[in-house]
Amino acid sequence: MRPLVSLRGVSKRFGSGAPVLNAVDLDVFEGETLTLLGPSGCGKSTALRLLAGLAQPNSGVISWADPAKQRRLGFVFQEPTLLPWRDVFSNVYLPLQLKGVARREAAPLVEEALDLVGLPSFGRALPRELSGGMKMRCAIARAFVTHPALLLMDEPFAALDEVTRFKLNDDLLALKSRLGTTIVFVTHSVAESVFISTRILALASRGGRIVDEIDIDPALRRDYEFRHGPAFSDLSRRASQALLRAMGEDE
Amino acid sequence: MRPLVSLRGVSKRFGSGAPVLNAVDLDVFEGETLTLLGPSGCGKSTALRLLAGLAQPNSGVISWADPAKQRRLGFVFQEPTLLPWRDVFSNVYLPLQLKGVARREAAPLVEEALDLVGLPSFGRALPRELSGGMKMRCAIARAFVTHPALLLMDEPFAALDEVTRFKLNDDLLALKSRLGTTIVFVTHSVAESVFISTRILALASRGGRIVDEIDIDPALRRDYEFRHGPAFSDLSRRASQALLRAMGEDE
Amino acid sequence: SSARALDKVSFATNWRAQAEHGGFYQAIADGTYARYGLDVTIVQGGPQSNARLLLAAGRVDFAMGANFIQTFEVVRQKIPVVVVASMFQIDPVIFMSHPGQGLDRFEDLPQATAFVANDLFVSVYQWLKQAYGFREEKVKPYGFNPAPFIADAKSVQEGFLTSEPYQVERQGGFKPNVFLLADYGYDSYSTTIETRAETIAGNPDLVQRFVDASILGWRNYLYGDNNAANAAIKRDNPEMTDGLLAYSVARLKERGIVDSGDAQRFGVGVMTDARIKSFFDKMVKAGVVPADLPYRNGYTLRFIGKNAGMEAASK
Amino acid sequence: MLARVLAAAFPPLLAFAVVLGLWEAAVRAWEIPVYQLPAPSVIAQKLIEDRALLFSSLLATLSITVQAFLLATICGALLALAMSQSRWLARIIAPYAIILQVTPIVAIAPLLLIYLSPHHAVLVCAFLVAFFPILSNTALGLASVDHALLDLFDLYGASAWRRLIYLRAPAALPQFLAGLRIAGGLALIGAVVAELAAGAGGQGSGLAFRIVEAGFRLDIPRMFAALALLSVSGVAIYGALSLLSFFALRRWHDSVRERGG
Amino acid sequence: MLARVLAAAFPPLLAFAVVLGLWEAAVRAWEIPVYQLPAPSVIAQKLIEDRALLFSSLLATLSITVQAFLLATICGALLALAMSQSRWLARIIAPYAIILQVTPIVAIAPLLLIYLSPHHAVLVCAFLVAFFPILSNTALGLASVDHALLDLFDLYGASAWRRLIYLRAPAALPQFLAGLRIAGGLALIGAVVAELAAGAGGQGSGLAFRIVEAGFRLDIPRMFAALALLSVSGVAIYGALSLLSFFALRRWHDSVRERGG
Ligand SMILES: Nc1ncnc2c1ncn2[C@@H]1O[C@H](COP(=O)(O)OP(=O)(O)OP(=O)(O)O)[C@@H](O)[C@H]1O
Ligand SMILES: Nc1ncnc2c1ncn2[C@@H]1O[C@H](COP(=O)(O)OP(=O)(O)OP(=O)(O)O)[C@@H](O)[C@H]1O
Ligand SMILES: [Mg+2]
Ligand SMILES: [Mg+2]
Repeated sequence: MRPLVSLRGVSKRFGSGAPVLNAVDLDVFEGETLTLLGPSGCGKSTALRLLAGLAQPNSGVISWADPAKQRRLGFVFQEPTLLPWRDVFSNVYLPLQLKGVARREAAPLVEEALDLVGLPSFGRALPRELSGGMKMRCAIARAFVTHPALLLMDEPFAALDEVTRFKLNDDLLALKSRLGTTIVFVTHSVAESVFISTRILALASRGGRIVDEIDIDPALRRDYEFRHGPAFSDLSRRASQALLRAMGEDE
Repeated sequence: MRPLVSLRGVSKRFGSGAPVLNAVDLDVFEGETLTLLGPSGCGKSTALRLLAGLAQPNSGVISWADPAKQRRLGFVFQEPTLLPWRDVFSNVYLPLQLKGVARREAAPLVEEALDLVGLPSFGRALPRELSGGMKMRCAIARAFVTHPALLLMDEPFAALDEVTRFKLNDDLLALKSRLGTTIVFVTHSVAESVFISTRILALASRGGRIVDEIDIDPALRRDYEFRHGPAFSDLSRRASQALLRAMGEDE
Repeated sequence: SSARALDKVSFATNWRAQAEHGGFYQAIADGTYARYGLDVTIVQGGPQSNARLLLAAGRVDFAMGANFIQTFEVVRQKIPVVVVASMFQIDPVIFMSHPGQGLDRFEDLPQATAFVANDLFVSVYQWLKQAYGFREEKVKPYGFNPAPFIADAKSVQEGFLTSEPYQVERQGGFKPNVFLLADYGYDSYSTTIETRAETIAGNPDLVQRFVDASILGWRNYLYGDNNAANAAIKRDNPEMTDGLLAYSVARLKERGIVDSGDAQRFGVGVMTDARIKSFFDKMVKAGVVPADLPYRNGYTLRFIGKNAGMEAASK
Repeated sequence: MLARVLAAAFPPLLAFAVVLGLWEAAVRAWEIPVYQLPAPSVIAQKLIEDRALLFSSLLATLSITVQAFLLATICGALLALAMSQSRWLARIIAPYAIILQVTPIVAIAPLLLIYLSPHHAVLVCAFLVAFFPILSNTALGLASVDHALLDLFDLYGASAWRRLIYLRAPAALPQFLAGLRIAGGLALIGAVVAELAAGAGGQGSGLAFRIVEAGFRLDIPRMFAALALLSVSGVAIYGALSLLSFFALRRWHDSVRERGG
Repeated sequence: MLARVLAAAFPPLLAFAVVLGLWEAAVRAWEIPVYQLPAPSVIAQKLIEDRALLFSSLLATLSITVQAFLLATICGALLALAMSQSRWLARIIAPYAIILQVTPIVAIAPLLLIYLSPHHAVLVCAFLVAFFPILSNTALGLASVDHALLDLFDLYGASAWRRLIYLRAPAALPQFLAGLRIAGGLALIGAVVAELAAGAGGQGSGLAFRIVEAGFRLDIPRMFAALALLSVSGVAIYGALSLLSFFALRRWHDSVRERGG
């Protein structure tokens, strides 16, 4: 695997405060599912924004192996970020519309994405008529609809019940194996991070230093057995400990 | 225990759609920690808003045993709902200010609440300078600061990492035992619901019917042992099954 | 001359159509202009319009001037516009006061609040200050609505002899004292015809025809059948009433506004160097215009004094 | 729907009736002369007497109003769009917009008449009065877009044009409509003032000259009758634009939609 | 800071210089007579020659402007607050605000003069011109509060007053300030128009009188010099109000703050 995009010595500060990210080195490899784990406020969202080019580093370089892929991004923001005047269908259609795809042509893709997140009957609803979790699912559908090469997801399933969440975990993995999508994932659920990713990075609460790295065999089958097996518990414990270490504490 | 507030035959619909809650009966007892569990979009937030008097039922009655307590509410909304022009301190101070408490007098209470949620050094920050989890913690501090008699919490910890989340679970329980607060809690984490509550209700995905009720001995010590003990696993399994049933599925 | 195509000519007045423009409407209505080979269009003025600028810019061929102070200003600004005739021998500008309020003599007026519009304030009023001791601090704005004057018995107001006293009489319920400034030494010509210097140089015949026909129009308006002209005025200005038109015409005749003094000897429209010099000197003394102004550039006497229109006199 | 409109209209109408009643009573009690303040009954009577003249004048004024308003809407919105494209452009354009706003049209009308026909001069003047609020409010609306949504559009590499029509324009709609509500009345008063300033040469057929001439003739009841027509037109324009706002925004904007629950 | 202000001011100034240059060139090339359109150089010369007179007139106009603006701000904001308290009240008040907006001040100025001194009549007229945009925009701002925040205040049983000062007022600040930016120019032009309609001429009179006087004297360069002063004042007022907005909102409002990162 070669890095799709890499951060080298990237620092980011806001205003005159201490840097949120301080000389961070990070590679995202083609086809992997990388989870960023770290305490609240440690800079995970900031890192995703830098990867997406929505924020510029104060120093360091962000380089893409294939600049064409840089244009094929999907991003689920931490907040739903829907256009309040558009209904669910049109919100999901937006990325395709921005690429010039006609509505008629896009409709099957949009329907598919809405099916995936369990909102097939809510196409005509406005964001304000949705529950918190439904808004977030709408945002997820919007990110899926373009079949991105790199999918950045900032706590996408935090507002969802466990059943829906598990289902979406499965759907995400299926999508990934079908399309070869690279995923960078932020989650607060240690279990989710283990279930979904091929690599977990734990970020320190200050400066975004990578405290720990856990590799998980991509060949593992992510299914009910895996979730309830001993390897899963083991990895979960390691990830929990990494998180604790990241917070500057230890059990 | 006597009901602090009870819903009798309460229905709620939006516009001309199917009712979100259909003839729901629900009691909230003094001193309990009641968790509502249910699939995304099943009406949990709506139920909390009805309890808080922020929405009116289309039919049915909501009655309070002691109307004075109706005035002593705290509510953590599903979204942070901060005033964007106020810094963190002033946002947390707001409820006290609305009750006419002077800033000087309120300061220790605000500081205490900020300490509790781990934002002691962010008093001067504006909401837009906070990460998603930090905004939510600010909202939690705001709900705590008035020492409410009934605390309604809508997925308050969903945006937080597990370590912070566990800590806040503990803090919430401590606060509760100190002040005797009654809590109605919405969460998507089955484990959290078991850890924190004395009663769990599972709501059906349509109509808000109560599919299952799980009582948990309030006398249990909610600590590390509990979390890793067999009773916990057992309760968690029951709650998961209730959730599945609520979704109209079964394992 | 009927075989010849008519020359298209436009004439800008300085106000909405009224009896004070009667002669020009008459000349259109009774075919006098046509007989002189002219097809005249009247461009009405309004409170803010500036007929002289339209003339200078070539939008119209002739314009009506209110008084000679403006003519001096034109000279001062070196605008190539020249007065070729003056339809009124007497400027009908007046002051009015409430009777029986100690304001019955002209000398009493300076002590009263004076409702004066801006254009009068910067011209005639400056002379009144110098000649009669009127005071600037007494001035309140006149917005072409006499209500404030009527409401304040201790005030005076400017006006036109042919117009304002009528309104005040009818609406205010009293007959105001009327002081025609011309009776107190204000000897400007009024309702002048002006044109561009280049028109005079290039087409003097056109100018002559317009002047002659307008003079005839005035004659006929005052002493002939003016029904068609009045109808045209009312068409242009729907607010105009028969009562006011009749009143205005009566005042024009009564005071010989058009045809007294020199006009009786040399014809309507006449102007004389002596009278213009007299007026110029007064304005210089009042500080309205500088003494070294080559004011003679502002007018020409070559088109008038030919007794035009006298033959139509039916006094 | 109709019942709701009627219910909404009732209290203001009642209040209005009370105001008229008080006015009538005051004029009678203090015997205020008709040339200072005519009673509503006198005005109403005049309105009926002079209806033909007044309504044809009203139509003339409203025709200018509508033209000026449409022109102002188009130009204001387009200029605001141009200004939203670049901060430099905005800084370069803004001063001229302000200069147009603060130039008294009574002063420039005589000059405009040199180059334009009276009809066009009136239109330009009325337009000048109405357009700034639209420009200014629309510019604010276009600038006030949620940064998170801008990020979203950046992410998908949206072209400037698509960003404008799919994001900035809808987001600016509420303020744009508020600008229209201000400009509606201004277009009307602008049409009146413009007619006074530039309406020479047979163009003075609108309400402005009715008002000025009636004032000059001390026919104050007729002046008030004309003013009443203006007022009613103004309120009607505002009402129509408010309805437009309501229907354009009620699905999503907090300023008009009902509070949930 | 200073450097940034200068950098921001440079492009518009450059553009302005270009405009003036083109204007000068056009006037010279086509030999446009000075009474139709004076060249900038002629205007500048006039500005210098007549500076004493023009500046004292400018001061008089600005004094009215400031008074009218403050009055409009206070009344507009207070009325908007009153209207935000109840939908009924809003419906009852709104028509009168609109009537005041669409009443031509040339019509009512003579009647005002019966009861008021010219100074106060001018002030009232200028006020009438400026106040509606403030009222209208502030009312929109007060109405546009996020419903989630209203819920929060409901929850804590906030009194109407506290809801106003802690929620509606700050939330309305951006639109209120936008209203001020519109009203600033309107107060200036209102002062001019009001002076024309109700002001006494002579010493101590404002720019309006100078403009009319210059028009009467056909001293077009002086008229333009006065207009130039008006324009500069208008731009300065707008600039000052924009700065005020910027400093009041930059910490939190998306319309002025820098985009993150
Ligand atoms: N616009 C901003 N201005 C100032 N500080 C900011 C800004 N955005 C983020 N920060 C700060 O940067 C830090 C990291 O923020 P970030 O949103 O990346 O955290 P996070 O890891 O995503 O946290 P969470 O899990 O709570 O979402 C926080 O301390 C926050 O206060
Ligand atoms: N204002 C509204 N208008 C129309 N429908 C609404 C409105 N608010 C909520 N709903 C509908 O009510 C249902 C329940 O919403 P609610 O927010 O109570 O769900 P929830 O249980 O809190 O879900 P989540 O876990 O996703 O937050 C949803 O189907 C939603 O579409
Ligand atoms: Mg984050
Ligand atoms: Mg919810």
